Amino acid sequence: MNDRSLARAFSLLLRRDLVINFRQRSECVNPVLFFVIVVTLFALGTGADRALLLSMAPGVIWVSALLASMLSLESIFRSDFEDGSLEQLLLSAHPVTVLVLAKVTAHWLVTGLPLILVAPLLCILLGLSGEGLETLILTLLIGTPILSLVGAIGVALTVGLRRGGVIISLLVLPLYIPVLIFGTSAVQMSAAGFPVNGQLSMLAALLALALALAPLPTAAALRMSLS
Amino acid sequence: MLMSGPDQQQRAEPGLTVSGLHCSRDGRDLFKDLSFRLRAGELLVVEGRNGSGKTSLLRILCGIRMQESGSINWDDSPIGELGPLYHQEMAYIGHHDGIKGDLTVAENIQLAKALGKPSGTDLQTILKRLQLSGYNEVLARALSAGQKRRLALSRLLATVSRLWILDEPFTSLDRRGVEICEQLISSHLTHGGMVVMTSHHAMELPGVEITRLRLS
Amino acid sequence: MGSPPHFYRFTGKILPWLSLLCALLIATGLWGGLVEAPADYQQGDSFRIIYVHVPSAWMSLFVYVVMAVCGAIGLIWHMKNAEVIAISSAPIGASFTFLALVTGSLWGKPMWGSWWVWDARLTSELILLFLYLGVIGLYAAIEDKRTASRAVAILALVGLVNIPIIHYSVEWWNTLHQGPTVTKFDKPSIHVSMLIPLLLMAGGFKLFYLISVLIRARGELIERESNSNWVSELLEKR
Amino acid sequence: MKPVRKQRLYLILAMVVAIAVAAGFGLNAFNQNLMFFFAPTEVVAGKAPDTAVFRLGGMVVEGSVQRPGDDLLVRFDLTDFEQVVSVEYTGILPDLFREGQGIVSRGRLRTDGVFVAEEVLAKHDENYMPPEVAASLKRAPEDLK
Repeated sequence: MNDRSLARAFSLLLRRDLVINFRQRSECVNPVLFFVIVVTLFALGTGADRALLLSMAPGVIWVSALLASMLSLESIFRSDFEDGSLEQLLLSAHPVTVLVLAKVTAHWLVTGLPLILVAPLLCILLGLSGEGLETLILTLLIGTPILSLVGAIGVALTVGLRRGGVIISLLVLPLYIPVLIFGTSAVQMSAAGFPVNGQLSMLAALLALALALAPLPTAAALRMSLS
Repeated sequence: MLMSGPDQQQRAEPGLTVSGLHCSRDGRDLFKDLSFRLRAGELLVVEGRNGSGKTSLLRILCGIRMQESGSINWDDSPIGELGPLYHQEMAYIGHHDGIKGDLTVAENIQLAKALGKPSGTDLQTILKRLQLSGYNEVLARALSAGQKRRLALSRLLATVSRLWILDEPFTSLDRRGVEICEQLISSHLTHGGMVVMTSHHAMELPGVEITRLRLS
Repeated sequence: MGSPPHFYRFTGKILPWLSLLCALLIATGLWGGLVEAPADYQQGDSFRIIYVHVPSAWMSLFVYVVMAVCGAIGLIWHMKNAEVIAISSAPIGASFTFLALVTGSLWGKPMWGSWWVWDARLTSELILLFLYLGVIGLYAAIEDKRTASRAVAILALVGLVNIPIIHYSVEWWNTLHQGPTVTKFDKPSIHVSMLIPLLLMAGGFKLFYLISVLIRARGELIERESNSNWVSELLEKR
Repeated sequence: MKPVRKQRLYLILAMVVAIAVAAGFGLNAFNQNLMFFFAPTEVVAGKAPDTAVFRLGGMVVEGSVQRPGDDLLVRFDLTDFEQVVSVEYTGILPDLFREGQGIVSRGRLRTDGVFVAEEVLAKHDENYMPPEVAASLKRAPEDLK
């Protein structure tokens, strides 16, 4: 099994996952709808004080993105677990970590990317614009893949459970905290007109680290879940 | 279809060697001190009541499940160390078909090829042998249970694997389907392949010696 | 030590001695810390909460590392004792973390002027508590205990990245929390008369952890091995 | 080399590269301003926000604490031994607040450059010693290091 066939397996698995999501559609639409509704609820719940909304905007958008991403996590492995595709994945001729990476990439393209596309609209709703908006998009772009990568560990750990829904949030949310902290602080600082290289570097470091390391525990957890 | 002769002869003990296998579930022993060998051209049928650990044994042989103790060697190396090297020489059909309902028949087979070590057999030939010709573009979820099972069996033809591990392969197959499956198995064996399987179905494979392993 | 019955018998023998030693250490440590040690030049008597806060904060990290290492051993070599020690550590570690957070908060209110501040040290310690809770929750959620042990080990290993962050947070960032006192490489910045009771307490806490983890591990082991011969022999002897 | 071995090597290499990239970004991040609070030097240099709330940390300058009225208003100066920023605060101060003590305060800058604090937190150091020792150290401060 050479590297070409591994690259082929990666791209084919990625494409197949995208095709499946496209054929089901609700998988990618629901998280976005959830995201929009939660942000709207925050705006309604805190009243129409523009200054307050503006100061809360980074936090509200990031927390909503976090929750939306978490709710969609199960779809990475759940259906594969149920129809037996997951065991075939583990028994494939390729390293499981690479295949896991393909599945996580597909998940991010389907659930993370749409969030980033609608985020500008929500920013305008909350009164965030200019520098702050640009930084928010940038942080989401770096941050949401981390959510998918780290979240995959949580799903892999709980996919064998009949009711994994609540426990997965307990596992995954603490690990999301650093992303939330650096993401929101970058937006706040840049909205106040300051350089945010530090926060962005931190997020980038987290992303590189998650890319390198997260597939390992995910693969191990999948083996555990199937045993 | 199989690895050519000289390569195999260099190996001391080609095939699957299981020794002292012990498996327990929820503190109850399913089987203990299980040992057997499987060589080229041999068929092992695992028998036993429901819950006697047949599926567990097969999953241990795949390397999905962990045994309590004992070793499983493939060509003299433990399967845990071989990892993907073992998996590319092995095909597993479990209780679940492992096919995606939202992909077409052709897409499913293509994916199976990419995940394993692809065989030279082309799509049309595979479909013809499984009597699924004309179903290329049909979504797998529209197939009947028997057709889905046959699609799952396509994995055996789409990839090159010396060892087949089949858990109840005849489930939901009709008479014709069972015949197709039996043909697949006997042709695999005559080409020097190995098969471990469980079945409730009484097997009749002319010209094939069947080793039986009873779990109690 | 590798086999569960051995482990059970051996720990049964040493537990009373450990308990005695632990009680001795904590008693002298408390007496030294609360009575003997002088008041701090700045914080007066309020600093004495250090004798609970610092040992429990140390233990919160230590127990996590033990849990992750034992989990890894269980994951790789399938050693039952390691699996059992890993999971038995989780509730104890969570309690230490909780204690560190609560005593820190009680200390922070009079000294800093706030119960809670979102600085790097406090936040990362809170994440540690969440990680412990996640481990406990995950273990409870998975029915097969051996599988659950593997799951917990993976989670604990993932959470291990948090440990250096907690430890170095006060040096990496400008936090409200003060820097390390005793673990400095050159020399501890605490007066000897105050340091000795602190070390006694730290030793006492370590022993306390050892005792409670052994007791929990023995119980867990009996439960897991309830079908095996040595457990039924044990029951017959009673 | 066997293809599988080679593949494993590539994967490990990719991981090492990714971790190195992570370390690079991480180091870069630590060189930037990722702090819990700003120092007076940064405030004087205009690095702190003009309008937003931020935290200011520093040492209370000896002899700078004044209580102009009989209410809770306190004025004092904060320094990082390079620059000085004046702070105004109305409220109860923590026990540890005293001259020469490190504090962190949260608030915003007024147009005249005075920092109006909403909250004052005392930062105590990691040194613990009896009063007599502290007194003797004060007499001979060079012994401290």
